[in-house]
Amino acid sequence: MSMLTSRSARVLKYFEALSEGAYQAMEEDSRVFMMGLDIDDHKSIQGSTKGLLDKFGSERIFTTPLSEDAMTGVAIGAAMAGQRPIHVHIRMDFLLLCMNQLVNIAAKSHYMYGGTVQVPMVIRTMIGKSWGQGAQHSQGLHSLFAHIPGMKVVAPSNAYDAKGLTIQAVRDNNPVLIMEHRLLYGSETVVPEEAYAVEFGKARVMREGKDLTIVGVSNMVNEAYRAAELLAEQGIEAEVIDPVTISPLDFETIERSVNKTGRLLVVDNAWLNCGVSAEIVARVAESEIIEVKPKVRRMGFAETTCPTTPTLEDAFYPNPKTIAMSAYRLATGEDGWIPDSKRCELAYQSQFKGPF
Amino acid sequence: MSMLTSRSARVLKYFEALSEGAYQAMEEDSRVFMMGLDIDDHKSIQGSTKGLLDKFGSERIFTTPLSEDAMTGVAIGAAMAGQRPIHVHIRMDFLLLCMNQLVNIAAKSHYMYGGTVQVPMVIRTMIGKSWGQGAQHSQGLHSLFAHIPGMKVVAPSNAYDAKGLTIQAVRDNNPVLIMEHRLLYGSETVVPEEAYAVEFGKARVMREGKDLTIVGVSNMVNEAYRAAELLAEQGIEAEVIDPVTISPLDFETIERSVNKTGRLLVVDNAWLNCGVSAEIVARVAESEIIEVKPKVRRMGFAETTCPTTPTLEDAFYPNPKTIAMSAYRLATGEDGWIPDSKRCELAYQSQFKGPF
Amino acid sequence: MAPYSSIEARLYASIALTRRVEEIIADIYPSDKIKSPVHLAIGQEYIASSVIDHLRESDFAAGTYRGHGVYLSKGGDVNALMAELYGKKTGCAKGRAGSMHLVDSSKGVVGMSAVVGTGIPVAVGHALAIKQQGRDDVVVVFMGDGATEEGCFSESINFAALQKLPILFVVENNRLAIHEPLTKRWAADTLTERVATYGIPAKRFKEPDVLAIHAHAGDLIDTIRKGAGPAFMECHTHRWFEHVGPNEDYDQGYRSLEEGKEWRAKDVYVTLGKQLSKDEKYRIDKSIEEQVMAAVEFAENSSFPSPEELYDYVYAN
Amino acid sequence: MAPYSSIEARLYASIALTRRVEEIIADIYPSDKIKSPVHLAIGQEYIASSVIDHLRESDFAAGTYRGHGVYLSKGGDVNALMAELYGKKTGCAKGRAGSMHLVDSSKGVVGMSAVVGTGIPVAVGHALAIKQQGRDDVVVVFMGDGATEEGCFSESINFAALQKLPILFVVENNRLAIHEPLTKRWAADTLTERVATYGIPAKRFKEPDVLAIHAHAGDLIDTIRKGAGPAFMECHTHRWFEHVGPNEDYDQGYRSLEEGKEWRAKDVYVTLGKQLSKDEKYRIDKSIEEQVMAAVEFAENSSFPSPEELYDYVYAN
Ligand SMILES: Cc1ncc(C[n+]2csc(CCOP(=O)(O)OP(=O)(O)O)c2C)c(N)n1
Ligand SMILES: Cc1ncc(C[n+]2csc(CCOP(=O)(O)OP(=O)(O)O)c2C)c(N)n1
Ligand SMILES: [Mg+2]
Ligand SMILES: [Mg+2]
Repeated sequence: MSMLTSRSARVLKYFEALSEGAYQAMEEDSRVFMMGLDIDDHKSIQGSTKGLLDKFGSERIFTTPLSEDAMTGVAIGAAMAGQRPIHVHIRMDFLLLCMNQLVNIAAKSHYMYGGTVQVPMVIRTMIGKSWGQGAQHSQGLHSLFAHIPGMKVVAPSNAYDAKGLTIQAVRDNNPVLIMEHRLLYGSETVVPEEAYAVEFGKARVMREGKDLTIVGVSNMVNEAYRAAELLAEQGIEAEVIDPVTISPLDFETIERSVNKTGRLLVVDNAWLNCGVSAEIVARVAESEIIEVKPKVRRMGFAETTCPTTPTLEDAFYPNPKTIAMSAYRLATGEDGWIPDSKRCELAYQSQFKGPF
Repeated sequence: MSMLTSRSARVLKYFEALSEGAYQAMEEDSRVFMMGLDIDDHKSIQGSTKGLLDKFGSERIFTTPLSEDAMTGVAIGAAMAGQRPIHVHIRMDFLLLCMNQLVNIAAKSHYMYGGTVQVPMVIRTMIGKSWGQGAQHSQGLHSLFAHIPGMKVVAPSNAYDAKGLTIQAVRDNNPVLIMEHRLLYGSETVVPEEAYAVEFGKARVMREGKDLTIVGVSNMVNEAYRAAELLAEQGIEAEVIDPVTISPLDFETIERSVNKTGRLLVVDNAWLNCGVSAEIVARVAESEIIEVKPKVRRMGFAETTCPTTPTLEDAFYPNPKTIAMSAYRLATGEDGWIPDSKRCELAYQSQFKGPF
Repeated sequence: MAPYSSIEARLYASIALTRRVEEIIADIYPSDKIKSPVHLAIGQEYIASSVIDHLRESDFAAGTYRGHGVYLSKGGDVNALMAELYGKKTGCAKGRAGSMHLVDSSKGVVGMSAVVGTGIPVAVGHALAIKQQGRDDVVVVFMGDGATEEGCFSESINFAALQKLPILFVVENNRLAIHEPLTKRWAADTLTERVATYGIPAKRFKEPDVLAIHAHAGDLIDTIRKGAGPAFMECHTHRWFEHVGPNEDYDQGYRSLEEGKEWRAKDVYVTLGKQLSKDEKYRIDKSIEEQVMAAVEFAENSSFPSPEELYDYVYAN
Repeated sequence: MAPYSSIEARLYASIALTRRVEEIIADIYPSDKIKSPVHLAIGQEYIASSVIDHLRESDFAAGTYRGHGVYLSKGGDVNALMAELYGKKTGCAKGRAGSMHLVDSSKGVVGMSAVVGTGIPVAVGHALAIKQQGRDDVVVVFMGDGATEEGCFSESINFAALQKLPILFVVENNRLAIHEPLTKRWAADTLTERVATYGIPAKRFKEPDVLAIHAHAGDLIDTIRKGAGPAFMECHTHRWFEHVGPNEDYDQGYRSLEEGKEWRAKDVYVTLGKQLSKDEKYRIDKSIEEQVMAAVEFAENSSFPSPEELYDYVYAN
């Protein structure tokens, strides 16, 4: 599935792209600084903050006490006073400790203070996945933030977006939450060397197709892409859409696709109930452009807490096989096809190599 | 709209029903206790904890330090160790300080510990509304909790449910969040004297109608009811449904209604994006029973932070007038009708007097 | 107005301004013209006034939902305050904030929050920005005794002390959170001793000794400005009015009228006023009266935002 | 097994059990049979062992994601622990918890959390329940130095002290949070002094003086049991292994090998062992070896939950 256009194009891993994005954003603007637990140690958040300490020093790159709540307030205050913080959390689950600051202050200040205050901050977080992350190191909580006016939420599914969204998030004058995915850290795409921004509110059609639309959030778009390849072998052409940003959401691109295909499968990296998968389906239902009732389905985390043991964990997450089977059923109305598990296993390792 | 069946039936206000529910739950089970900021002062959370301190003493009814995060952990721990706490927060906005405990511990423990631990706790919270509550004292955040497996979320819209859901919540062996509404505190219904439980996962059809379905969450069901009365004068019969509990959600009752009316308006006491209004519409879209594409619409908080000044605040919330107009448009496809504002003002004071 | 003849006069002027603004708010309140809950600091004004007296415009002051005094002492516009309470377009937050979220960025008044404690780390963040920007400004953050019970208080002090940030923490300890006395919330009345363990200067004032508080705050702010890192002050005080609203409520039984009388007898507004020449006091009072009346008129005559403005300011450009 | 001849023997047995279990975990780990991240407490076991030695079955002990030692010292089932790490159905949480969320309610092992600090107030809640139920049981809650930086730590201490709850707070201060040293996180190394300001007994142990820690904990737990309210202990210690995983990592440069050597020289497992008769030590070691091997076998031979069980336990009936 390589989309490399030239041999000379430079390929970066997701974590390198994150780091390069921050590096260039910090070079570009001396008000930008980064803080967060463990960003300055030798593991450098799985490499995603590597090189920053050496380049920018400990005034601009520093770890913090284990105080997510106050440190978020500190980032907000610094942003109000003219700085541009990037606050890093190694797991999204830990954001639950600073919801008050994020929701009651960061998201509301510009409005609540009548436009006189801005909070240009970036929150970097990661969805954990791999064996045994369990209940408290695996949550995709983007829908909680997308529910709140004043917050922006973006979800890079590949290295190109990891860099471009980081740069755009830093330039944005609002609180922007970047949801990364642990399993993507090793994935690669072509990543331009210059500082570029990926626009918010613009979905990307990863693959065109006429039979059904699959929207995949975060890493799930890659799983969906793999499913689409398997479906193609069955003669089913899925259109695969990466929303790229959750809030703002480019609904028009989805609407146009569903209007064409008449079928929609949304695959989220999260629970379904009151999630962005519900939002997307609801907007399709409300659409005045889509006249015929489309067939729709949602997939995401099982409606359980995340277990550690692999036999349950495997059943907890959607994967190319279950996505393909659901899509097949949606497209054909039939249940018959079961793809070969072996060929599905490759899925999350398969890499989409831009450029976009 | 009185549905009083007998002159002798006893009428209670919502806040009295809350207090009586807690009183009876505490009488019934000595493990039940209540804690929360200011529950034991002379204002007694707008009367909703009145009489409890006198009856049960300060071991079972006590205020706490301003430490929402730890106090939630304390409630959880006490519940794990065999007690049945009711933790009271005068505003739902303050739950953002204890999301970590609620989501990462309360909701997950039974699962994460393989069924060996239970967390039978009740969280009582109130949506604030009335002039000038503003950005941080007005939020309806039920969708954030409904998103999380392991939590239950209920929303009494009247005194009868206020008592019955309180009693059921205390009896339930899971964390249950009760979302009350400040504007309902003075509303009255017939409330039986004995301890009774309102079942979770059972919606209530408040009014039958064939032209469209209106689902109203919390106080919004009352606003919707008033709208339905105005619509009836225009010859439009709206079926008004109170879901009563948000999670679990009785979708079947909604589905049946929408299948009949072909039109759905969901009115939430919250923002729309990734909210329960999206969930309800999404399930309608997924329904295999509903074959024709229904006309759907959602209303809720404006997608802004809540302002204090009345001219903006009025525009922030749905009200009987805007609900009636939306419903009219949905039912007739036309925009023409504007109900008399005077007659709509009464709306949130109008009282539905059970019995149910 | 002429410059003040003394520190006493300057402090009196600042305290009197808050006092009179809040008294007028209390008077107007029953008319329902003020469109948000008001938390009056009457009786407590001397703390904000005496500490903020040492600040310059580029310094920051952060208060709470009980923040009229912080806002006014730091130079916040009186008209914009009154208009904000009226919900008018000319308010300091264009009618979106009400009394609980006052702000005046041009004067260094940090936006206030109605979620207790929440403003503390945000103020620390302002101090971090000052340090990063290489300025010699300082931040003063005011908070109630209740706010110190929130975890973010400890977290904030630790971080500020760790990073030696230019910030002074001031606790207005009125011994009450709404109606709950300290004894039902604090294991021990040792807040100042606890904060001292972070290795920062920490001092308690049990009495409304305004000149001592003023002098001490001045010393601290001087050294903070020079890079010494944060400091802490705890001032015992008394809230004269009900927690929220325009009335006294000693009849509610949660505190004694005796205590109220004792504190009123020590009213700094009165005692300081007595130290001024009749003439100077008259001039100050008159000027304040004019300002306040003008602010009320300004608020009355301003217009409400129109409903179409609802969607302004959700996101910054 | 025969009863122990001395405190030393009993403590040695407890420490040795944790040590050997964790060494075996480290051995097995590279095989990928263990299906969750492991945080080893090797070198720190003496703290949990010596404090928990004073507890009875109806008391509670609460640990962290680094909780194998707390679990085992409190009598948690060895087989169920190993099976849990293997992700098996016979695990203490039926394979849903892994190493980070150990639990054994039947033995008073409070379920552990992987969100730092989170377990502290939950433990306090257990103490509240004990008080409400009129029992004379106690709770001991263990935490790292990093956990004390979370706001809920201060909030929890205050509430426990306010309500005089039967709980002992024990900080295993290994001077590290992952790879970050104390100096980058604490404004001052005065935790014990700070906690003392809440009016509760608070003491620091800078050395792994296991008998002194044991004796002091015994005294505290006695008085707590009698209703004296909470107490606090801070024990300096050293984490031998990497933060998470089965290896040493002194080569990573964030701490010195010197320090590691010093602490290894004071290894309580060794020093205590030397105080036992050869015979008793042999008996203890042998019995532990058998237990651990049996546990591994038990885990190996147990089956995984089947996918259909995924939906079990979301809600309690
Ligand atoms: C986090 C939070 N919890 C509870 C409340 C409700 N509340 C409003 S003011 C207040 C008391 C605060 O007391 P204190 O900090 O001493 O300030 P004071 O009102 O005495 O000035 C409480 C509990 C709130 N606004 N925010
Ligand atoms: C709230 C939270 N923040 C961050 C993390 C990531 N994290 C896991 S362990 C750890 C260090 C904890 O240090 P300490 O409390 O001293 O315990 P130790 O690991 O040294 O036993 C951190 C930061 C987490 N799990 N939870
Ligand atoms: Mg107070
Ligand atoms: Mg540590």
